Amino acid sequence: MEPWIPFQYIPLIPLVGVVAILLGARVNDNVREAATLITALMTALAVWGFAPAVMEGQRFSVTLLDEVLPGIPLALQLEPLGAMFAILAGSLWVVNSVYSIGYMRGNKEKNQTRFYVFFAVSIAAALGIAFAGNAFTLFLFYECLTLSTYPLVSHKGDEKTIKSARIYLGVLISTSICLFLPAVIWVHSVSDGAFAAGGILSGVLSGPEVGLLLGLFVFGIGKAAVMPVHRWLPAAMVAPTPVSALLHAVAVVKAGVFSITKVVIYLFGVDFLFAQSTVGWMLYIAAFTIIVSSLVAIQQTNLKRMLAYSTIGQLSYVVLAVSVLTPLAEVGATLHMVAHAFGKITLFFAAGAIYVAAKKTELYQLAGIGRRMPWTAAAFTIGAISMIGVPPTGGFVSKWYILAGAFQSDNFVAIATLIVSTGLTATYFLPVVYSMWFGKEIEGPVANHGEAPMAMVIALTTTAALTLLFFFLHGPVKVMEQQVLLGAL
Amino acid sequence: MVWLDLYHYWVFAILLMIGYFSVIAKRNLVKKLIGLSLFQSAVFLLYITMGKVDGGTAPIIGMTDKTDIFSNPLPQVLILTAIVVGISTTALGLSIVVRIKEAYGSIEEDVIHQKDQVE
Amino acid sequence: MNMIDHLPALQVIVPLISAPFCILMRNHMLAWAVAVVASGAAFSLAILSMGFVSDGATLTYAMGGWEAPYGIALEIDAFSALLTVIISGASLLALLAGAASARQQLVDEKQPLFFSAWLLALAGLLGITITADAFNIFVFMEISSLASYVIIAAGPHRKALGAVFKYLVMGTIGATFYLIGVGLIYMMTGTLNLEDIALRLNDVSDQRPIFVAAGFITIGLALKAAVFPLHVWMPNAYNYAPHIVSAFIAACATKVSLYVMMRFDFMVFQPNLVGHEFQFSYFFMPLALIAILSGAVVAALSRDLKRLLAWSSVSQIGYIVLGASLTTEAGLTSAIAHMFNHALAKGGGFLIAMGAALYYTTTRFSNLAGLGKEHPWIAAAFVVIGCSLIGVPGTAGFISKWLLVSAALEQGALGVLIISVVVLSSLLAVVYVWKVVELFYFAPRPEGGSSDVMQVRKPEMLLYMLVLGLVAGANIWFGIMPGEPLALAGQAAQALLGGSL
Amino acid sequence: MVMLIDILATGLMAIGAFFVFVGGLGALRMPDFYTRMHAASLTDSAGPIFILSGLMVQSESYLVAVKLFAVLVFLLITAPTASNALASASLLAGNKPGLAVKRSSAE
Amino acid sequence: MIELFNVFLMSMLIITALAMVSSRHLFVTVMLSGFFSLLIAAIFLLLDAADVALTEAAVGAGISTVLFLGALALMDVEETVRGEKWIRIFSLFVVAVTTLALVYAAFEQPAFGDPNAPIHQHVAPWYIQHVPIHMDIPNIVTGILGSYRGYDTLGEVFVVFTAGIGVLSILGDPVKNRRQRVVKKAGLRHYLIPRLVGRTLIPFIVLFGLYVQFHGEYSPGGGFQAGAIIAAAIILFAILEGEDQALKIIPMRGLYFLMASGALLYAGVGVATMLMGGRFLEYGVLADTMVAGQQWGILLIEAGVGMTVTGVLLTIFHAFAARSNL
Repeated sequence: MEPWIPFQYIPLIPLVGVVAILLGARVNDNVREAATLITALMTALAVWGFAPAVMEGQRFSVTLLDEVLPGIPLALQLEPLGAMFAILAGSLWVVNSVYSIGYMRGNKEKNQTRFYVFFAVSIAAALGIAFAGNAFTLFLFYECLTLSTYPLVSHKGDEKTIKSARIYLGVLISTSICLFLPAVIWVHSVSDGAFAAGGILSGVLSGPEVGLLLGLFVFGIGKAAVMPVHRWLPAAMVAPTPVSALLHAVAVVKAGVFSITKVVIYLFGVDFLFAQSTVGWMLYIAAFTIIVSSLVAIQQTNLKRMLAYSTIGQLSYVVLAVSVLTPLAEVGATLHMVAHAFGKITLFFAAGAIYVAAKKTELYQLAGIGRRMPWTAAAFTIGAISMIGVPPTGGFVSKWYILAGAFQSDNFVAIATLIVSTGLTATYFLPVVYSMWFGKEIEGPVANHGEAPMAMVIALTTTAALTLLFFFLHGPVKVMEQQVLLGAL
Repeated sequence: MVWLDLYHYWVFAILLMIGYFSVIAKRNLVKKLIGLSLFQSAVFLLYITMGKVDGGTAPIIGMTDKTDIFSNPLPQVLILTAIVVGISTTALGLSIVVRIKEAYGSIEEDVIHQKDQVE
Repeated sequence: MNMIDHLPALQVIVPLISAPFCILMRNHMLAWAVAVVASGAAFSLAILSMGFVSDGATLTYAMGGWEAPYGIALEIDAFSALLTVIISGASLLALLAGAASARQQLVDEKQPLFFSAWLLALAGLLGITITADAFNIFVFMEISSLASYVIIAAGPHRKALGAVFKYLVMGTIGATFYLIGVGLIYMMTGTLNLEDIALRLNDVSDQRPIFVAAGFITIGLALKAAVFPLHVWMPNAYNYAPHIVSAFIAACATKVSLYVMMRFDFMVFQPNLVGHEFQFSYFFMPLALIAILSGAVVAALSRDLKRLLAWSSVSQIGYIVLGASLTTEAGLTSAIAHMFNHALAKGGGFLIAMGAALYYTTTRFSNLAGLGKEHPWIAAAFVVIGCSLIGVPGTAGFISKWLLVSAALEQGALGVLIISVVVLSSLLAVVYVWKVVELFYFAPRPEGGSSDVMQVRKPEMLLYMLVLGLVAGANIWFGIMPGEPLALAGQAAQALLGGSL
Repeated sequence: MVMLIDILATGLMAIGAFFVFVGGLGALRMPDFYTRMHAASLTDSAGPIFILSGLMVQSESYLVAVKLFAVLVFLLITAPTASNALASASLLAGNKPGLAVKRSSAE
Repeated sequence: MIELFNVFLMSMLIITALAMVSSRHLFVTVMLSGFFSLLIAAIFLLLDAADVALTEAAVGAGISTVLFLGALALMDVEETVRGEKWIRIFSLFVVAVTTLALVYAAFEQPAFGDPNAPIHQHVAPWYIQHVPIHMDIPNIVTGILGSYRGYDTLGEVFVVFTAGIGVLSILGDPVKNRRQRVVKKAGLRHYLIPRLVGRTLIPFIVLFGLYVQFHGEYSPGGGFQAGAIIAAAIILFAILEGEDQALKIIPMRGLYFLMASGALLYAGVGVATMLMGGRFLEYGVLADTMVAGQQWGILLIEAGVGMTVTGVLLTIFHAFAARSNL
């Protein structure tokens, strides 16, 4: 595929889509949803268009406004990490919008136009994050993403929803203003803050400063849901399932871990951090988050809440991998970002499908549902084993790389954490899967229901398939990834 | 003797105190306005005093053929303006007080406050 | 000499002269038109002069052909140019947007008087900004104050009267304090022209009267600028004024006093008084910090949109004072930039209140619930402007916050305290802005909520919407490319610290 | 000659001052409103006549003398009018002359 | 000797001020304030400030007293409530702090009347020296007021103008208010002597006003004092003959025009000088010689001031009277 549009215009595609959606909504729903799908496809194609070029090691960068603030431009650049995140978001958006059409119709939700519009806007913001060329730009789009997802989370608009949405916004905004913003300003005050291979802060900062700045970033980027700033994620469970999918797989939390990775690799520089003594705590925080969140997940009785806590844990895999600070681990981090995206979106699609078809949300209700909804259950199973990290799924690949990286530096904390958490993950996923297939069915709100609407089934089977495929063809991702590190190390 | 040379200055200070006090402390709106004008006239006194020259006359050439030492005309000019400003402020304040009286039936700040609390 | 040389004079004279014409208009629409035209002319003049001074030049004008210090000199530099743009712009936009609101709140036959007073207030503020003569500042301060008492007192609610009386008393005290200070300075230097004072101060034998004068002038102006804890007159005055007036006054009035204060202190006192800059910052920094927090807290607690905005002004003024109290170039730049950005945000906020009141008569939260469903555009504009008040990136408010924080970073340990206060207050801002956003979008319309109490004429509404969109757009535009105001602010800061007028 | 004029002027002014003083005393000591007012009116009728004429005698130019005379005339027209207005106002307000009341009560 | 007299007046001043503040009866307070203005005017005269004295007498003792009386006619003249203790203590504290600041400033100020004080060295001498050269009029104060600081005076005129329209818009149009209320007793119908005397005096007062107006360049006086005096004459007429008569002579619309045109005349002179190639208010260009131009300019603007002041004071008076039973 060839680039057919300059990359800095890609974030504009969804915004154009917004106009199309609004106009379409005036005609009728089909036109509107057609507009959504087309926009999503265009975006996906546009980002895929850059994959080959980037794989050959090309970099693109452009400055939109050369002086937003004195000496601080609004700059975009396209480098492998970002390209990968963009591709992830863009392509999952397609699947997700197919799914959400089914979900929204199946559930007869209100304000569907608003939903599609803000969905497109948040995708645009996510792309902005992916292409951000310096810390300031990153922060700008980060906040845009937060704000544009608020209407999605508070979609239902009833008392409970608004409360949870308040938590969502409160945590994200306050962390970003209190920690992320000072960190960004700090970076810009000591350097030009532009992302560059190998990092720019080596030699500028030293000793405890580095640890402090890193801390500001890790906790300031609340979207990465590192404990204790994870509260917003379970709260956001009130949102409709496509939104949860967006949050967990497509854009939001991915944006969080992506930003952290980007900051570590392009601002600090891996080897610089590796040399520092004051950054080890990051590893322990990640490990702690993984273990605790898995333990919490075990106690959950609500499907989506369980998934939410599992996400928290899985994200911390990425942070853990990043903080292992070895090339292989970095590769693993990125692979895990993708693998988890596929797996988790499948799981959420399945959950949503079950809700739409059977109106079931609690774990015990799922017993024996596999006989009524075989496709969904199958997809769920695949997603689950990918979470646990069993071949032949994507989860295995990424965990493998992370472990390898950990061994590279004999980082036994990381290794132990991985092994233990794998066990825990199995403990909370396998029983569900088991009861789905072999459990004795119990009466739910909807008597003798069948599969979910076609659109949803298509979507979730696709993602499940992707999860499997990723085990075999993770090559491209790895290629891109490695040259990032060649650049970086 | 510094203290007596500054007699006018002390008078200014005392007048200022009196006016200022009644502006802040009095609860009666008319009293406040009176205090305000007192406050301002004290300042007028300050300016005019500093313009006086020993043995000088009013700065009008040839009114008296005795001397050509004139007191400083500039402060007088400023105070002419200031007096006008003062009366304008007073008039405006009074008109507001009249309206307040009609709206609340009282010109005592505390009473007005109570009536605002009631609604 | 051609008209361009007369620019500084015209800036003040045009609105001043058109005020008397206003009261001769028998028809209220005509009076409104006169006011609009005058403000428009003032605005274009301001833009014009901004073009002249944007390269650091200064426009000077000797009134009556008498050179300073014997005559009164006018002066436009970067700082005053920025202020004139803010003032005249606020006036123009408020007038354009407020046609309907004025009809709603004011009796027709009083409108000529009202608009003439409006123009006088405008002229007064411009006069303060442009003149370079200490006493002339007082005169125009009084014009603007008296005129603003008048237009605020035009508010329909009887509480407006009490608020105005308080404003009048405190304002007069402030002005008289200023007069005392000027008197003491004049006593020691014998001149009234600011430059001349600055020149002659340092060979004054005894500095004590000058210190006291500095005190009186600073306190007096702080009173007029509603700097905490001298802000008690402001919230009610803004709250009970007619909406159109709140939109105008809240955007610019207090900033002008701050402008005079900074100008006086940085150009006259700090170069000449030993250690005065420390007194200045140690005096104002704590006040500013308290103001920032307390204002935000009260705003977060209030149950009325205009009241909320008024209290948020208290804390926003705190930001400006805080920036100034750093007495560094970065700090001053942030303060001056915030003057501009806050004018955008706060003026816009009161425009929203105006529009809401058009439909729901009052701005109490109980009435405004669910506004977003019936008037989506107004609600959307509020979201934008609210973000600017919070300081979300991409809006004008963010720029000045960024500048302020990076200015505070230079201060080391003290800076951390400042930053934490700023951050905390931003969170409070999130609280009070989001309270309103949720109210607009998620709260149900109250049954029988007095909807459409007055029939709104189409063109007026169209005008209002256009202006609102313009302001909201400006909040974003200057958040993304704040070039011009930032450049002016930077120059102004340099000029202030350069110590030359 | 000059000496004579000075003596005359001083004498006249002294008399005027005396009247003013007496008027003030009366205004304080007299029993009721009307009598007090009568005393007070003395201060601005008899007093000015003597004082101003004293000044006139002393004034060096005729212009000044004429001006002083004009002032005197104005005073003599306005002051009694004012007293009259005041008295009749208080009478209208129902304020009976005190001495008259006493006498009527005595009989 | 004069010093002693000065001190005596000052002490009287302070006593009066104290009495004003402490008296609970507002009527007494207002009367005392009139007396206070007279005293301070006398002091100004002793301090060589003839113009200021004249103005203070006309404004403080005359106009403002009338205004206060007009307002009091609507109110209960007893000051009933006494502020709480803490307020009084607080205000005492504030006042004390202010005073301490002033005392601190006092030391080593130039002594009273010291000819070597800085203010007598720098700008003022230039004025005294140049007024004869530039505009050749005896009254230096008028020269500065009208020309050197003419911009201030312009501002002053507009302050007065603002007050006028302010009172109008706050209290409403007198004519309408009168129509709403029952017609009050018109003037002092049954006071024969005052009316007679008043009528005879009014022309003289107006005459004196005109004298002060146009003689302002030669002796104390000028537009503002003249305006106050003429307004006082018409107010006197209104009191004698009743509002309606006065409004018949100069109707509200006329007052509007008077206010506006006065201000416009002043500003118009400035614009004219601009158009004739000078700066704003640079009268020199009005005539062929500098001096003549300056004199013309000052004459015109003084006329403008007089018109506006008369108009505004009358408007304010009517506005109050229409509400009260004056």
